[in-house]
Amino acid sequence: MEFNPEMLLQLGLKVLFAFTMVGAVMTMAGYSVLAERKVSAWMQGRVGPNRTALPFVENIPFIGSFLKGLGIFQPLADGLKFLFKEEIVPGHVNKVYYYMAPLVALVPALTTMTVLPFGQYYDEAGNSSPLILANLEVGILFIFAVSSLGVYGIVLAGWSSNSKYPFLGGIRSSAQMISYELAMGLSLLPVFLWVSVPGSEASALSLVGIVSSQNDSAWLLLIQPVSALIFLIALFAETNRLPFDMPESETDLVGGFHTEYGSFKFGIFFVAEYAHIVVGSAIFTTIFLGGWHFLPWIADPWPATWVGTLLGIGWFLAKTAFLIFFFIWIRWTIPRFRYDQVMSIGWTKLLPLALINLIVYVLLVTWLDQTPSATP
Amino acid sequence: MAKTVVLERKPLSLSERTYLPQIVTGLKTTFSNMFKEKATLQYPEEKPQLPQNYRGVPTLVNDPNGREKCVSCQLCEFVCPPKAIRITPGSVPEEDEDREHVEKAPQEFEINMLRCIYCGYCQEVCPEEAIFLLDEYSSSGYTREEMINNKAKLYELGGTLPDKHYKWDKKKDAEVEGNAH
Amino acid sequence: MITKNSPKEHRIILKYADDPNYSNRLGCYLREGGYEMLRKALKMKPEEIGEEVLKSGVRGRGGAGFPAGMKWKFLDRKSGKPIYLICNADESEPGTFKDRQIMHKDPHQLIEGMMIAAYAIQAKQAFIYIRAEFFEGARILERAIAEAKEKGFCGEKILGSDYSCDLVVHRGAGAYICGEETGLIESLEGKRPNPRIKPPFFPAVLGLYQCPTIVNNVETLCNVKHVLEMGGDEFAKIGKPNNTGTRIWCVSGQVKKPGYYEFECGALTLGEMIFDVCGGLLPGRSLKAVIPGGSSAKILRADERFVGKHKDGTDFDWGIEDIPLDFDGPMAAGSMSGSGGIIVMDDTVDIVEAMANVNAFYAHESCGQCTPCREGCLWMKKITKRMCDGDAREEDPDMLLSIANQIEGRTICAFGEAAAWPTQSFIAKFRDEFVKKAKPSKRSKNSLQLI
Amino acid sequence: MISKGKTDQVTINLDGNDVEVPAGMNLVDAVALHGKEIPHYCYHPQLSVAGNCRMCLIEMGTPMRDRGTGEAIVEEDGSPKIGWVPKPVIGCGTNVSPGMHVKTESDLVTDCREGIMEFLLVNHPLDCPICDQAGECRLQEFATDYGRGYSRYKERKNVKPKRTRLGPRVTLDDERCILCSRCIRFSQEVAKDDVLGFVDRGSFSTLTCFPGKELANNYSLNTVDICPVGALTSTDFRFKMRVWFLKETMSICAESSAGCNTLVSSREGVIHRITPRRNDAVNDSWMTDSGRALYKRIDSDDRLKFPLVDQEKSSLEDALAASISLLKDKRVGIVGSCKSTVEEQYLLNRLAKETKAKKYLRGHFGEDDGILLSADRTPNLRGALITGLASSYPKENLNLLGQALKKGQLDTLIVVGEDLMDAKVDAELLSDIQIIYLGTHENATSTLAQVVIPTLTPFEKSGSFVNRSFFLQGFKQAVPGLAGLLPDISILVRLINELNGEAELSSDLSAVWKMMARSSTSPLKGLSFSDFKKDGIELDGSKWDELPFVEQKALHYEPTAELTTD
Repeated sequence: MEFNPEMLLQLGLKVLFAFTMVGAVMTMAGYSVLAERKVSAWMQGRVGPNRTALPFVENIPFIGSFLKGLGIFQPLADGLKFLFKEEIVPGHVNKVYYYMAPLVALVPALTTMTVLPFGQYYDEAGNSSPLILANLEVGILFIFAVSSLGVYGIVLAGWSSNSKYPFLGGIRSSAQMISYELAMGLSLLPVFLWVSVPGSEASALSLVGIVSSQNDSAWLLLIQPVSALIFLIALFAETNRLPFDMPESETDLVGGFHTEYGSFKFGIFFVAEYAHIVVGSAIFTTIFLGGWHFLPWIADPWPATWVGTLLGIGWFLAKTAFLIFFFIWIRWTIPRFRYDQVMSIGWTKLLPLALINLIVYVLLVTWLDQTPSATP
Repeated sequence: MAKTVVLERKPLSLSERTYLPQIVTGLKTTFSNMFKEKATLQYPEEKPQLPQNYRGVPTLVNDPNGREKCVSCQLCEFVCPPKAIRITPGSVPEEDEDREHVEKAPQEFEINMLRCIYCGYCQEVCPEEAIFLLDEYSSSGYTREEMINNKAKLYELGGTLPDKHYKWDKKKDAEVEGNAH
Repeated sequence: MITKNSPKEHRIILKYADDPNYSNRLGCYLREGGYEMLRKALKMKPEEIGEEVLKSGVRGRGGAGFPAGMKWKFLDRKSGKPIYLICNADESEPGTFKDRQIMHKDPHQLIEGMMIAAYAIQAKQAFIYIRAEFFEGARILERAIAEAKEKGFCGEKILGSDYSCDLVVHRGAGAYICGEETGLIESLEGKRPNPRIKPPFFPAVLGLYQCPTIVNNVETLCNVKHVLEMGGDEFAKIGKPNNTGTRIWCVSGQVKKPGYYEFECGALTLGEMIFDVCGGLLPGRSLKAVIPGGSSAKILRADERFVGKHKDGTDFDWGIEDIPLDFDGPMAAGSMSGSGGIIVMDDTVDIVEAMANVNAFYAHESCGQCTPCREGCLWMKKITKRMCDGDAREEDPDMLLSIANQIEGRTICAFGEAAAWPTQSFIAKFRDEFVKKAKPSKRSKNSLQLI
Repeated sequence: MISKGKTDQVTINLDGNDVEVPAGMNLVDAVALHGKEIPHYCYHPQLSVAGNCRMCLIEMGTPMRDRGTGEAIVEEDGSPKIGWVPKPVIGCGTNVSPGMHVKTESDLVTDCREGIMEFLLVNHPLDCPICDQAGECRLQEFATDYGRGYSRYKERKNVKPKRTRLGPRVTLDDERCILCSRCIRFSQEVAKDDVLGFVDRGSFSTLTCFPGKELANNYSLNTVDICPVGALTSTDFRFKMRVWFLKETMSICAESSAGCNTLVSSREGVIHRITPRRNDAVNDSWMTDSGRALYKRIDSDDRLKFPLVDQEKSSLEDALAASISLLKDKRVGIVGSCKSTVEEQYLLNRLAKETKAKKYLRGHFGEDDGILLSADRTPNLRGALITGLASSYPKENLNLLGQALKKGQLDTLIVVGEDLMDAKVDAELLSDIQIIYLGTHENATSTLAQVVIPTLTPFEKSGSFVNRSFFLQGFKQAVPGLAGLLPDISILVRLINELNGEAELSSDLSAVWKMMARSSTSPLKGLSFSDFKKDGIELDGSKWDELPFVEQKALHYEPTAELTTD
């Protein structure tokens, strides 16, 4: 390829952008942990982390103690703790895969966000273009492809630990992933059917396209509630969150796949799990909650300047944050399913439901297509 | 014997079978819990109000006259489930006029707080009411040896407790007075 | 109550006791025909004497009232071991003082009776085990024996016959329990007078030094002389069937003339004894209770009725005055004639204090060998003493009764019964007085208690 | 149970069931054969009957007989009419007779026991927390069965002397005494040292020594064992350890050839006391005071704790290697020991064969007390005869060894435990030869030895002894041996295996016994260690009847040959 300074600049920008994204997602993951602890505590009548403080910051009147009470610095302490903990590797593990597993778990979680649009910016002309690392035409397929790699981390951890509980955790995890990915994929087909305009050049599988289709119109959540529900449930299963946390399942499997992990390796698993949640929430926001767009049927009220960009990103983050809260909320509301229940829900409830949903929307879209006035 | 009554279970309605309404109810409950008053005690600043029968660190106590009560019967050592207690028995020297009639006292008395499970069996079994689980609950140390409380430490922790029996004093009185025919 | 013709004393054993011209020297005894019966006995076969004694029906005067002839029959004569005769002169039952009189006033009568008995059972050695406190009696007996020996009435070749039997006075060890047959034997052997367990240590088989031994009371042995003198059948006519001969009754307590009186068995009633013979109660007093046979006998309350059936099937319904004085009379009334020590109590007597006295005696005299008597007697004493000290409690009468019941019948020797019976009967008959003692206000607070 | 020389059996009726018991047996023992217990304090099967505790009161009756004809009176249904004794009788004072009826569980019997229990406790100080008997106290045991649970006794208890010194080894707490008189009867009847008696009377009775005497005989501690309560205590064991912590191991006393059966009580590898174990054929229930003190030798200053080569501390492996080099192709002599176990003596004999060694054996003799301390002060002289280690009766000195040394017939000498100087061997003779010393303690010989291999005391190993009556009795390891040391048989097996180059012997006790039991001429033929580890087996010792055994007539022992007194 010919050397092009423009390309170099683009590349540099992308790298910078990528680091920022990783930083942002990691930070969000860290604060999800804090949120999890805080919300858990509140729901249980407790206070939650309120002890960590940075020197000097702590001494700022009012604000210092407020931040301390919120546990703002807790993720920092947690991360440092993981770093400084003694590195213990049990003697019986398969070392190569044992070390590999946490990385394999983290990388897909971070990779999926490259195709995630999270806002838009306006040029001088006031035209908007989406904020995204890589605006893939097949964004959603990329997400499916990459995020399902995450299970390899868990399976690898379970297998390489050479111990019963992790092994069981790994097995369960892989079975669960396969079971729910099917329903998840099927639940999204009607969405793309709905969005794509027959004969149009714009790819129906582009996430940017999905977001813009919801601008100043109904959110897909309202148009396709069943799809949204199935996707949400499958999302819980995919992220191994309660009530589907089969691989971890501390009541029957001690710690599940990460039983034999400690210190920073465990920390990576931990971050990966929350990164999954963050990314999952972001995807749900993108597809069903109109991304950075304001509210259904209401045009974005913010100006077409950089202020609007920031407000859009903020609005996107707010929706994502609510979903993260929803994840935690569900955790303390619904008890864990039994393993057989998980399987049965996936195969006998969600999959048929998704199929029926698909057929209904295929018929609906076909009918609508034949009626020109009703074209979306 | 109670008679077993089999209750017919009502079949679930469709909405109930999706469980979604129930989940929504549950979500409401958990959400409302977030705004209730918190039960947490901010420990180092706020100390808990200990109940009367609180079982803290086991200690040895003196009688109101400041004399050792333990007679090293070793019942606590025997009953201790984690074998945390170790007593070296000894006798009270006959020169000890105030206590020679008790005859027996521990030479050494050790409670390993790394083993102790605070079950209180030792207090329950003690025939002399010499060992008590008092309200000390935070014991700490830098080495394993520090966590083994010896006799001096145990008496320091226990101090003197009121006692209405004066069992051995009565014996002493009878001995001094004598009551031969 | 003065009855009309009260019966006259019939003195056999104490015939010369109060005769001012009679002394306890041998000469005096020989003057009245002494040692003739011994002479006669030595001409008889030993078994014949035993037969006579059996026929006479003379019962032991020590307290239990067991027929003397029968006792001799149980003697193990086949063992080849030497046979011993012991005279039980350890008279220590409170209220009894008859043997003392015999020994002081007519010692030769006892010696003659003993030698006849010794000959009858073919004893090689005879002992008089005399109570330690009777030092005067012991001195008199020793002198009498020396006199008798000199004349050949005892010792080697008695009265020229082939029969030899030495007689020795043994001073007791100063304990009531030494009067118990086997305790006496132990004491005689030089040990603590701990009564032996029966079986196997029946004295007639395994007595002194593990040899066959007969132990008889002073009065019983004296009677042997008179049985021989009268002949068994003739002797049996004195008194009543099964209650033959005379008995010496020792009356003490609040009567005008306490003392010893010898009557034929059944010749008079308790009432006649108290009100006629002894001159009645002190002026202005009324009868409260009587213990008819020494302190270990059960007490009889003055106002109770004794109803029951005799052995021959006839009914009786007695007041306390109507109880005939023989072996069976007091027995029928629920007590016993024991050693014949009648203790009379009038209305000035505090029953609880009397009880405390009795208990103190038994607590002091218990030998301490077996558990129930050792611990029970002292416990009862402590309770009654406390009651008298003004610290009585409501539960005390039941407690005393329960302790006594735990002693009775469970001890090695009869001391257990002797200690339990008074308590049992005192509480059964005077429970009201024991209950009355329990006044909560009187209890002193400074009593020290051990756990 | 197989009828082993059993006497006539009679049938008695025990609580409504007809049971067979040996004729004339004491009722307490007879009832125990049928799983029932008559509680008792003063009764002891090996002492005379005193009948003073009254705890064993039971109801008893015998078939009635017509006084005139002597015929049995029968009830209407044809069963014999039972004449019940109106009062309860003491079980210990009653011997069984045919047709006797006994009630051990009736209301009256229970009432009696409860009454006696209460009486026993009224003046008892109830100082179980400081009483050494607690845990093995009959008073505690029966108080749980028949005690009231609270006291009705509100009066003041009697005060009696505590801590009375009865003798050098026995301390008396008079308040706890229940006056059962077992100790008095033991002193009179078994120890034949009548020094104990009661003074005072009633509840104030007090056990004491006769004026100017003390309980100092060599059997005084047996009174502590038979004391059913904590009145008599061992001065040595007093306040040292509660009995419920003690692990009891069956052992045999190694003091003399009497071979008393013992129980070694230890806690966590430390021996606290030794008590006799009942064996009616050997030691009844007794043992000597001196035998009880033997365990103190385990920790004595002169104990050999590590192997020495040329008097330098070394490892066991080096010491064994040094021994082998001293034994290989040398003229060897072996001085065996009558204190070794049968197994060790057998292996030593094997070693002697392997090295073609000359064998010497030394006896240890003292005064015979006619009870349980025999003149032969070694536990296993007869074992040496049986295993072939000795062919003649050993003497106190080793003159034959001295002669052999004088003639220069020996290069190397293996000495097991003995002190050659003490056995009248001239020390100068020993300077020319190499000595391998196997023993538990230091002595003059061990200080001369080129190789010293420490061995274990009988408390630290298992094995067997043959006592004066040819009873083969096994004992078990009571406490672990010193760290780094091996049992004697392992050392001997190692030496034998190294010398013949084949690892044919195993140091396992049962394997050694398999080998010993193979010989058809030995009295040990066909035996295994498990056959006699509980009760001893009497071996046929008639082969050695003519030997001049030094033991005199004693408890359960009759000398076989008349001894010439000189």
